[in-house]
Amino acid sequence: MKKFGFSSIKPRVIDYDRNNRAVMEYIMENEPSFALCIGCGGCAATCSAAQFTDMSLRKLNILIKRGENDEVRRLMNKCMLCGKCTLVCPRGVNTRNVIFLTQQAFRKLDNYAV
Amino acid sequence: MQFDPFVIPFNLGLYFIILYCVGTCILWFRDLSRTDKLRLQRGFFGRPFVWSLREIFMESLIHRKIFKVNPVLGYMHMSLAFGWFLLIVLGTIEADVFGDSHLNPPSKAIFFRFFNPEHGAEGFARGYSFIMDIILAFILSGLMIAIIKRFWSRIVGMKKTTRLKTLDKIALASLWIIFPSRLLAESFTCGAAGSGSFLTGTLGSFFADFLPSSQMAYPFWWLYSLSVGVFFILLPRTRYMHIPSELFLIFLRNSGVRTGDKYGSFAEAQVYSCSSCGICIDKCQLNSSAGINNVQSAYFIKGLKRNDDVYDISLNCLMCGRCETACPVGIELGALRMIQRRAGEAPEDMKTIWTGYMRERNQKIRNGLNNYTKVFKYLKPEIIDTSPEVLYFAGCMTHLSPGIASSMEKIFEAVGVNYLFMDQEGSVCCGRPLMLAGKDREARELIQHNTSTIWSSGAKILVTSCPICLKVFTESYHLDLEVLHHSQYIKTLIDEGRLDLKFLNQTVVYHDPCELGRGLGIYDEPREVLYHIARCQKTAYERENAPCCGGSLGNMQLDSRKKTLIASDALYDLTSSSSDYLITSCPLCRKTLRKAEQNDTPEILDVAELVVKAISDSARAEKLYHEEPSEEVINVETQ
Amino acid sequence: MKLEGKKRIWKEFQKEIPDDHFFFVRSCIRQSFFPGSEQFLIKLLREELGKDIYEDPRHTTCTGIGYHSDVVPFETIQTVVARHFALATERGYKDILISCVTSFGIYEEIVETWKHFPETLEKTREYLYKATKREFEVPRTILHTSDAVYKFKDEIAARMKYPLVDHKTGEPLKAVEHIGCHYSKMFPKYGVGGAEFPHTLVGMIESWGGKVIDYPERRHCCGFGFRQYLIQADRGYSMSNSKKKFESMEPYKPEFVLANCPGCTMFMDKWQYTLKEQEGKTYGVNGQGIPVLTYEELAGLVMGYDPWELGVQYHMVQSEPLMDKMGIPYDKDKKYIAKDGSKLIAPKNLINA
Amino acid sequence: MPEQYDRHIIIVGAGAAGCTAAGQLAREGYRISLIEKENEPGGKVINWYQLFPDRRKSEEVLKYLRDEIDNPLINISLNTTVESIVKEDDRFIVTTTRGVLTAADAILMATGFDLFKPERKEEYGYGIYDDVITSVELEEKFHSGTVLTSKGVAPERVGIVHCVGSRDEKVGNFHCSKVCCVTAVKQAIEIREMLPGTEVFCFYMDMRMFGPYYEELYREAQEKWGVNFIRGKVSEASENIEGRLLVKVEDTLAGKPLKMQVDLLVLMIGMENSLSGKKIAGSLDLEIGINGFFSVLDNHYGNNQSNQAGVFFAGTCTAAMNITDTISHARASVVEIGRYLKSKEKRVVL
Repeated sequence: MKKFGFSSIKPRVIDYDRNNRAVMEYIMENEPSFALCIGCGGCAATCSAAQFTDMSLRKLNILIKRGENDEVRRLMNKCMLCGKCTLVCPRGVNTRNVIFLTQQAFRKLDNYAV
Repeated sequence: MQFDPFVIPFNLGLYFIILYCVGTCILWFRDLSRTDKLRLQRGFFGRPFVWSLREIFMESLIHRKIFKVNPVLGYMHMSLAFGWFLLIVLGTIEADVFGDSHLNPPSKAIFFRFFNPEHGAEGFARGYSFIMDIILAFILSGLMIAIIKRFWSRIVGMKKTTRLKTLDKIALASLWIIFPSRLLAESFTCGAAGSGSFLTGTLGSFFADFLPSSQMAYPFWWLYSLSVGVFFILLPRTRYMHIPSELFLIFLRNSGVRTGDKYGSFAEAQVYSCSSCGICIDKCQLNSSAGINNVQSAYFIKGLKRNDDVYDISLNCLMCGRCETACPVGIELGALRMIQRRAGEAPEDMKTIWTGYMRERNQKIRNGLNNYTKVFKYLKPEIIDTSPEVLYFAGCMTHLSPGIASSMEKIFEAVGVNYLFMDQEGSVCCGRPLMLAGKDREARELIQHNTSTIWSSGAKILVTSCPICLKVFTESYHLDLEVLHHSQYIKTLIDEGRLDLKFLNQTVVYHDPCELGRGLGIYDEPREVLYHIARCQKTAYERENAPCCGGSLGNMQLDSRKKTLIASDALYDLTSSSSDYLITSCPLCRKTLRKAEQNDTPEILDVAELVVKAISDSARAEKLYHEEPSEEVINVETQ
Repeated sequence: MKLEGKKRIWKEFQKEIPDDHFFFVRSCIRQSFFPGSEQFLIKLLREELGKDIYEDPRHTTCTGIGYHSDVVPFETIQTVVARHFALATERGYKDILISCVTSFGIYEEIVETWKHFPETLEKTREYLYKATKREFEVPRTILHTSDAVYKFKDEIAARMKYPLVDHKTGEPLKAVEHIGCHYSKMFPKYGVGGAEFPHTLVGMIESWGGKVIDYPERRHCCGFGFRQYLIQADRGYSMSNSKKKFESMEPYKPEFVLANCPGCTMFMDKWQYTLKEQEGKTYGVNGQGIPVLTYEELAGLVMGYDPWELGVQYHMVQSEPLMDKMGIPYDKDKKYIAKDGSKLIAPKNLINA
Repeated sequence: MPEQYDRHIIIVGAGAAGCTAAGQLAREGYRISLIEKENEPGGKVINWYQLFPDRRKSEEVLKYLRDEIDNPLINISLNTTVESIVKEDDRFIVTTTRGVLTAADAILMATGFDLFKPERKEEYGYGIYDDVITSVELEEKFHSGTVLTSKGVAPERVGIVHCVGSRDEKVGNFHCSKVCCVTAVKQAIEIREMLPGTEVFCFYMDMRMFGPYYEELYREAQEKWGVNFIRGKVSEASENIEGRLLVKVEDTLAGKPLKMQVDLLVLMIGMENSLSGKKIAGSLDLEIGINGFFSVLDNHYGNNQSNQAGVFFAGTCTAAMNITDTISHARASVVEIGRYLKSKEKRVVL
C-alpha cells in the first residue's frame, strides 16, 4: 500500500440503525425510570467524579440510548456510585442504578468477566 | 413381645437423620478456615460449650427471643420444641423405669404405651402418665396455634408468613400428624386396656364405648411411626433442617466464628439455620411501606437454599439492619447479602450450584484484586501540608445539605479549633457506596486515595458528618487518627467544656440513622448532645427499632416514589408525638425525610444545626466585644 | 419520490440565461486538469451553436482559492474581479460566463456585497482606478458555464448521436449529478433549481436520455474544502467526504458522476484512486470505478465527438466502460497521441483502464 | 328597547374565536354578522381528531362553538370572503364576495391563522418524498383510524420534526407557534397507542410545555408510551434505496451528528397570520407586528384593540394560541367592544 501521508477518517456520526442498542434495552427493562431523563444536566453538575474527569451522566444517558457503546465503556467506570445524582434528578430517575446496570450489562456482554 | 413391624419407619427416619446430621457437621467442620477450626476446638473444651448449652436451652427449646418479639409465636415454638424435648426425655426415663429391661432403643421409649398397654394403672406410674399427658396436651395446644397461624397468620399478630414449597408442605403435614396420631393411638390402646390418664384415658374410655378400640389402635400406631419417620427423612430438604443446624451454629458462634466477607460453612450453617419464621418480613419497611414482599431476608435465604439466582433480591434491600437485629436465630443477614452482592449475578449455567459458584466467585474476586486495572486513574494524590488539629470530611451527601457543613464550621470557629475542611471543593467518595454495590476493588481504590490524603494531613482527629463515610472510615480504612462522627466530636467538646451551649426551651425527637445506630452502635452520643440543649422526647421507634428513612444507598433498585413512601411512613411514626424539631445526624436521612415533609411536620434538622442554634450568646457577645466596642460604652464616655 | 414536487421547486428557481454574447473567464483547475472541457465549450458555443463567446487573453485567476485560504484579502479579490468586469465592459459585454464554480461563487459574493454595502463598490472602483485606470459596470448576469450548457441542452439533444442509454438494452443510464457547493448553496437564487434540488445537471442528463439517481448523500460536499486539501495531513478530511458520498451512491450502481465544479470533478475522480490504493475499495459495478465527467465532456460524448479530443482520458477513472455501454467507438491506440502526433506518456495505475 | 339592539357588529372568521365572540355578543343583545370563507363554521378545529392535553374529541369543542352561534341575532354567511373594509367616521363599510354589508358599528377580526407551507422547508422534501407528511395530515390519518405509509404498511419508525416554520429565520418566522410541542407529544402518544410496535422519535429544539397538564403529558409520553426525544433540529431528509427516509440531525445532548431511517416523517407545521386576514388589514391599514401577526394596542392590557378605533381582535390573528387561550381572548374582546360602543352612545347623548 502506498503512503499518502493521510487516510480517511471514521465518521463521528451516530449511525442509529447500525449501532447495537442491547445495553439500552437491558436498562430500559430493569430500570424504567431511565426513560424519564430530560437532559437537564443536574446529575452531571453535582457529580463527584465530574470534578476530576470528563464524566457526565447526562451525556452517558444519551450515549447509552443511541448505542454509542465504545464511549459508554470509557465513561461508565469513572462513576463512584456515590448517589448524589439520584438525589438531584428532577425526574426521579434512579441514576445510580442506571450506571450500575450499565456496568452489569457490559459484564454480561463480556461474559461475566470479574 | 418387644418388637412390632410398625416401628420400622420411625427407626429408619431416626437413624437416617442422625447419620445425616453427623455427616453434615463433619463436612462443615472440614470446610472451616484453620483459625476457625482452632476456635471451635478451644470452644468445645471451654466455657463457650457451657454458654452454648445454655443458649440452646433458652433459644432452641424455650425460644426466648421469639417470646420477646411475639409471645403467641414464642409459646407456639416453645410448646413444640420444648414439649417434644420433654416427651422424649421423660419417655425414655419412663421406658427405663417401668420397662422390663433397661437401656431400651428409642422406639421403645416412643411407643412405650403400645408395648405396655396396662402400664400406669395405679400408684406412681399413674402420676407419671399424668405428666406425659400434660406434656402431650401442651404440645397439641402449640400445634393448634401453628395451624391457626398457617391459615390466619394475622391472628397471631403476624402480617406476613413465608410461602412454602411442596416438600415443606408434606413435612409440615407429617409434623402436624405426629402428635394427634400419637394422641389417638395412645387413647385407643388405653381405652382397650382401661389405662391412661386424664387425656388419653378419658378419650380412650370415651371411644371404647362405641368403637372397637383394640382394633382401632394399631393403624394409628402405624400412622404415628410413619409420620415421625417421614418427617425425619424429609428434614434435610426442608426448612425444618434449621432445628439441627441451629445447634451447630450456636456452637460455632459461641466459639467466636463470624461470617466475614466470603462464603464458607459458617455462612452455610446460618443459611440452613433459618426457620423462615418470617419475623424479618414483618420488620422490613420495603414490605410494610413500599409493598415489596419478595425480597426480604427469609426469601433471600430460601433462594440460597434452593440455589436460585438471588442477585437481584440481594440488591433490593436498604441494608438498614432491622431484620438482623430482630432475627431470633441471630443470622448475620447483612453480611450474607453483601457476599452475594460481591459475587454478582450467576451465569445461567451456574445458577444451580450456588454454593460452589459462590466459592469460585470469591476466589476469582480475590485473585482479581491482584490482576485488576484501576478505574479511578484520574484521581491525582492530594497532599495536605497545613497539619490541622481536626480534619473535617463533610461527605458527598453533606454537600447536598450544606446547612450541616456550615454549622460544623460555625462550631469549629466557636471553639477556635485549628481545623481543615478536607472536601470543601467537593468530595472524593468514601468508597462505602461502591462497597454496598459489591464493588470492593473499586472501593479499595478510593479508600487508598483518601487514606493517603488523610495521612498526609497529620491531623489528630478526623470528623465526618456522614455516617456512611464514618462506617467505612472505621471499618475499612487504616488510619492513625481518631475517627469521630460530628455528634461524637461535639459531645467531647461539651465534656471538655470547650463548647458553651445554652438550653433551648424546646422538645425534640431524635431519629437514629441506620449506619450510625444499628451500623456502628452509636446511639448515646447524639442523644447526650441533645440532652444539653433541648428536651428529648421518647418514641417507640428508637435505637435498634428506629426506622430507615428509605433513602439508603444500600438499595440499588428502589425507585424514588417508593423511597418517599418509606420516608413518609417513618416520618409519621417519628412525629406522632408533637415536638418542635425532628433531629437526625445523617445528611441523607435529613434530605430524604425532608422530601416527605407535610406542612405540619416539625422542622427536620441535623444535630449540628441545632447545636449552632444553642451556641450561647455570651460566647458570641465576647467575640463581638473584642471586635468592636458597643454603643453604650461610648455614651458613658461622653456623659 | 414525487417528480412534480421537484418540478414545483425548479419553477421557483428559474434563472435568466441570455442566449448570446458571453464574456468567458477560465478556471485555473479546469484548464490544467481537464483542458478538453473548456476547449470544447468554446467550440460548442462558437461552432455548433454559432454563439458569440469572447475570451480576453488578459484575464487572470480570480484568486478565489487564495481568498478561501485566507491569503488574499477581500478588498484585493474585489479589485481583481472588478478588473475582469472592466475588461468585459470595455468590450461591451454584459453577461459574464464563468468556467469555475469557485470563481462563480466569488463573483456572486462580491456582487451581493456591493448590493448591500454600496460603499464597498465605490471603494473597489477607486482601488481599480488607482491601480489600472480602468472603470467598470457591474455585469447584468453572472453565469456559470454549466448554466450555458443547460440553456442549450435541447439544441445539444437535437444533435445527439449517442444518447445516455445502454445501446444494447435501451435502458437509460443511471447517473449521479453533483453540484458544486458554491454554485447554489450560497445564493440559491443564482442556481438553476436552487440549492436543495438543483436542476442544472439533472436537466442535461434527463434531456440526453439518462436517469438521475437521488441518493441520501446527494447534497453532501465532495470534500474539496480549500483549507483541507492544501495541507497534506488534512487531506484525510477531504477524502472522507468523498468516501461518504461514494458509499451512499454505491448501492444505486451509477454509471457515471456528472459534476459542474472543477474541484468536485477533480477530487471525486482522484480520491477514487487514493481510496483504491489505501483501502483497496472501488465503488462502481464489478470492481470498476465510477467515471466523473464534466458536462462539456458528456455533451461532447453524446454528440459523438472523439473522446480523446474531449480529454476524457485525463481522468484517474477511465470512461471506457461507459462509452462501451453507450456504444461510442474509440481507438485505443490514439488514446495518448498529442495533436502534433507525438506520443504522450501513458499514466499508470488508472482505474477502469 | 335599549340602544344597543340596533348596534351591528361584523365578525370576520367563524373559527374558535369568531364563534365564541359572536355567541357572547349576541347574548349581550348585539346584532352580529359572522362571515366565514369556508363552507362551515369551526375553523382549524375541524382538522383535529383529538385535542391536547386531555385528548378529548375535537367534535365536543366544535359542538360548543356551533351551539354558541345558534342565536337569532347572529346572521352567518358561509363561503364568503371579505374583500375590503372601509371606515367612514364611526361606521364600517364591509365589501364581501356577496356584496356590501353596511353600517357596522364595530369590526371584530377573528381571521385566525394559516398553517406554515412545509414546501418552504425544501430540505425536508415535503411534496417530494412520499412519506413526509404534516401534523394536520396525521390527524386525518387518525380520523381514518389507521396510520400507514405510502406503501400501505404500518411504519416501523416515525420521526416527528418540531418547529417546522417556527423559530426559523430562514423562512422569516422568528416566533414560536407554542402549540406544536404539545401537539407532537399528543400525536406521538396516539401513534404508540394505535401501533404499539412502532418506535416514535421527536426531534425538538426545546420542549415548550407551557400549558396546564402539558408537562404531565410529556412525562406520560416518556414513562408510559416510551416515546423517544432527540434534542436537535433536523437538517435534512432524503430517501435511501429502499425508499425509507434518512433523517440527519445533531443529537445536541450527545454533541454528535446522528442519522437514522424512518418510515414516516411528520412535520409540526407552525402558525402564520392568515393571508386573507392580512389583505383585509391592508384596506383598514392595521399594523402588522414583527411576528407577522396583527399588532395589538397594548401587549398587556390592550391585546384586543387595534390601532383603528372600532376594530378589535380575537384569537390567533394576534399571536399563536391554543384553543383555550383563543376562547378566553375572544371572550375578553366582547368586554372591549361593549365598552367601546357604550362610549359612543355617551358621545351621542352629550
